[in-house]
Amino acid sequence: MKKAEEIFELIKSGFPGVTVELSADMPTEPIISVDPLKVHEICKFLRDNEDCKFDSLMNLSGVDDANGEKIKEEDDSEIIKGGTLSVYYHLHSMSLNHKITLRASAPRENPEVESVDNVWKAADWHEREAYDMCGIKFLNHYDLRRILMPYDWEDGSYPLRKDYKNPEFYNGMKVPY
Amino acid sequence: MGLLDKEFSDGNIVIAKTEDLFNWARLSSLWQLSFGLACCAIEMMATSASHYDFDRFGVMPRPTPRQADVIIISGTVTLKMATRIKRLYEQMPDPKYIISMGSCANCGGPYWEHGYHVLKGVDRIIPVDVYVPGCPPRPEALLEGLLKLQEKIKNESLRTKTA
Amino acid sequence: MYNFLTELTGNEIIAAFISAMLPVVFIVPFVIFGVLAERKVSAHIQDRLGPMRVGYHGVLQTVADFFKLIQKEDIIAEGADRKFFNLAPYLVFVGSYAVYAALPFTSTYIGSETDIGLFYIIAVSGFAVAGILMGGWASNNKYSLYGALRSAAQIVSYEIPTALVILSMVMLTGTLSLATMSEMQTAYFWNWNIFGGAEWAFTKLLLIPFMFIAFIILYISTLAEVNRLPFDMPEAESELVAGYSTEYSGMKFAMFFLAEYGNMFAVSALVSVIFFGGYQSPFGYLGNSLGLQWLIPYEQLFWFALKGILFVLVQMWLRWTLPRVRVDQLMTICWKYLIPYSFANLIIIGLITLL
Amino acid sequence: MALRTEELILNVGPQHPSTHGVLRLEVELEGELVVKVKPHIGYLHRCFEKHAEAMTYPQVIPYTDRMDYLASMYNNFGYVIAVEKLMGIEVPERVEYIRVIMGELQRIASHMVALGTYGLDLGAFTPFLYLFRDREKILTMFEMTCGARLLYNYMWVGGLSHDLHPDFVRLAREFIQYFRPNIVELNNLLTYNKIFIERTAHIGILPADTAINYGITGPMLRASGVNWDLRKNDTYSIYNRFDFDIPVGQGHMGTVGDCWDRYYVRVLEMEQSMRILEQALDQLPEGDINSALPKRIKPPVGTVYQRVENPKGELGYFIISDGSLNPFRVKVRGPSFVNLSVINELSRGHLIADLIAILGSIDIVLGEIDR
Repeated sequence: MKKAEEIFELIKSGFPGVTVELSADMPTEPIISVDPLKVHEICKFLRDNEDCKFDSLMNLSGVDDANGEKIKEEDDSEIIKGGTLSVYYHLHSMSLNHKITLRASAPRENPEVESVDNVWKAADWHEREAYDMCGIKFLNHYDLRRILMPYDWEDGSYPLRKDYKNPEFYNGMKVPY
Repeated sequence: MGLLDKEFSDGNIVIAKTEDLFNWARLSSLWQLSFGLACCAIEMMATSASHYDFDRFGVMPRPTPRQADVIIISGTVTLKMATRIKRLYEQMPDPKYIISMGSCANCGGPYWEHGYHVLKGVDRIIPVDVYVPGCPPRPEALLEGLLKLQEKIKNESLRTKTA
Repeated sequence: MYNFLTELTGNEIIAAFISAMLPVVFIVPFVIFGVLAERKVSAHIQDRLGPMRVGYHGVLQTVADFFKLIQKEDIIAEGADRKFFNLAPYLVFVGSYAVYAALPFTSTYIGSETDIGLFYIIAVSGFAVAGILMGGWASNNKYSLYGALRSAAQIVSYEIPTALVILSMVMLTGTLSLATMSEMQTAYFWNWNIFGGAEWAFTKLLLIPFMFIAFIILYISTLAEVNRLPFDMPEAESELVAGYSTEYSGMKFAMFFLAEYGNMFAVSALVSVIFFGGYQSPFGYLGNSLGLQWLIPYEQLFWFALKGILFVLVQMWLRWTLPRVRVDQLMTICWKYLIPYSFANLIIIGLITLL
Repeated sequence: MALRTEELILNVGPQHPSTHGVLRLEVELEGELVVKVKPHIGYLHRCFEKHAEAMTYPQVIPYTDRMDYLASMYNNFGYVIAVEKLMGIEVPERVEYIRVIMGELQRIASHMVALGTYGLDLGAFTPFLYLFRDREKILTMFEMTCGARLLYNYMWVGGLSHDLHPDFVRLAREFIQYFRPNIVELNNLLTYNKIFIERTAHIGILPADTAINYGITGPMLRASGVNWDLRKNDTYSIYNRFDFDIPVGQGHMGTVGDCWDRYYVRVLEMEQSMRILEQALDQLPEGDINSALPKRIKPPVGTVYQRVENPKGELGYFIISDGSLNPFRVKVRGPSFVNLSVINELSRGHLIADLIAILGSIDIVLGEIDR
């Protein structure tokens, strides 16, 4: 059983030169921010380290932070430029019974995050979902396809982005009510 | 759909009686396609189960569309599924009927506004005979829908085209 | 029957035609009853009522089903092989219908008084396999193909224990004719083959246990031959949608249905003829005691139908109680258990009859 | 031309009698042997997460119902305690007890459907109808309490929509009395049936380490021999007050972690749920259920990940709040979604009939896989 602060120290000492941050001011759970291109290494370390033993990935969520510049379009809709997309990892150790939340934020224009699906198999479908919904590209994922939306859904159209615009028609079927 | 290509201009007693027999046969033996989509499918299963017993009305589940007479669209039709439902409908032999069960199949239900992947009503792709409202409809409501469908079939005629 | 009709009409063709059509008079009402019974039996097993709205307690349900099925559009998929696709249901039906030619319904009515009735039945029931295989292949549907192949493997395998059991019974009775076999088990139920046959000797007591084994083997293998659960591999609903009949609609599907129920009765009747005296009454005839000779054939028909239907009901009971076996387990049951046991049984019965 | 062989590709679903909804499996077959299974999901993707962003916190609750529609109560449960945790609300004792009662009844109802349809997948039709008959009794109790049979919208943030019906406690006790012998009947009819055992034992064995790596939870993980139940190991609500056991797979009929174990764990769990129910009914305090209902639900900025033991496994809600009336992001970790991802691993090398048995033993609900 380790606290988030201790795990944070472990990561910091294990990966010198990699940006990691701890935001402990959250009301319910502290979050460790990590570099999106070092996620794989850090996760592997967290899984294999004797003091951490994070053997299961509870959840992996893609989030549109919507912290960029909001630009009004002519038809009164908004698009967002800049800012970040984030991936949240909720890890849990069954043997030591402790939890930790990681966050990897990547720039919105080129959201690339390392895949962790060979650390935890559970990440496979979650990552595909994050790709499908938010358009986050997971590097080294063996099979990064859409999972929930149809395979022929419009490229670059990710429903859970905050500036998502619904298409008028799909395959000849009217989409809006 | 008219059952024959040519209309009978004046109905005589033979046609009327044959018609009654055939309508009776169709309405008493509606085999449903055993096909569930979402929450309503559970209520559909409950309707087929012992307590409500669809079999009383001669409704028997058939797994293949080739042998089914009625397809109950029980749940939300998504865009990904819509083409498949259309295909299933086309695979069924005439005469065939459709019961749209639940708000989602009727009009998109609770997903009408933000459902970017939900078809707002199955009648956008296939013709519906009976709409059963509810989210989900109680089994009694589905039975009522079936009775309404039987009523509709009873009034079908060889003499005039109905659709 | 055929000879009688030839004398009556003086024309062989008419006589053949009439005697060929007679089983229809039995099969169609039986199927109508059988399908309804299946639904009613299943319903009451499952704590519900079954068809209730069509006629009194749903008695007209199957009639309605039939009239509906003849109205249905006849779909032949574009990729299907039309000739074979159309032929298959009829072939399957012929397979089950032809069996009725050799079944002795009463002592006076038998379609064809052939001496090799048992042999004929085993041979002719193979028709159904050809039909199912043809239908499955011609449908050009993967599920149908799987169903058809499973069915072929299953029916061909289970013919062997059936044949072995029948062989041992032939050794015991010394006849291949079903009519003679029924005739030998006359008078009272202790003369039935299941109780060691009509001959009063100490061998009768020895035979009884082996007769029961033979009966169970025969019943299981006939169950598999007519594709009933727990051996309904070819149409296994949860795996293969509807198996070989997946692509069939309307009347052609009804033919499969008719064949299935026709077959159910045929094999039940076969079991009852071989082991349970066929048309023989278990305790003497009313016609004999009342001195009304004309009554006896009707009584015999009653007993024949009753025994057949009883076994059909057991088939239904099993169907709604048991889960389905897997296809390799099906083969295991046949090749590793039924066939060795029936061989051993054959030898033992042979030895006992020698005594 | 030389003869050659190739794998046959069979499409199972989206309309197939035993895919439990609209799942599509692309199965590569070599004869009847399964070489590879490729699941395609999303045929019931109803955009839950988009709706959650557009709705206020209480408005999201009805949408959670519609995810795992066999365990709606439990979906409500997870969501409301996540929001309560974010806002720091303490709910009254009576509310906690009622939530547990409803949750456990829902667990029994959900397992009934799981076991019944599993029998159906293996060709046994009758147990399915028996279990549905008994399930009606639970639905009647739910209906008495909140007016709905399937989708309840019963648990609210800080309270409940209605108090219990005066007859509820009596009916619940009667149900336990009634249902206990029916489990024995089910066992005799299906569980210990020789054919059923032959079909399920040694089939689809899931080793514990694979299960953990895949994130498998719930009865499936327990069947693999891992003693893990969030009600005990990461306790929430008032589950720590009750005395109950966690059934784990022991390989009675075959190997630990096979289909039979997965099935049997669910049978045993129904019994444990009834034990919890009995205790909760005995201890049920009086009180006002609405005393903690907040006037306005506007949680502070922050994130919360709350997980509960849904009948199918770990149901997690990850909520990001930006301090407004609507959630900024709600991500649901559905147990069936994760559990299904292991199907290729489980069914490789088995027969196609086993694939159906394995799929049934996972107990999926498409509403929650696709959301």
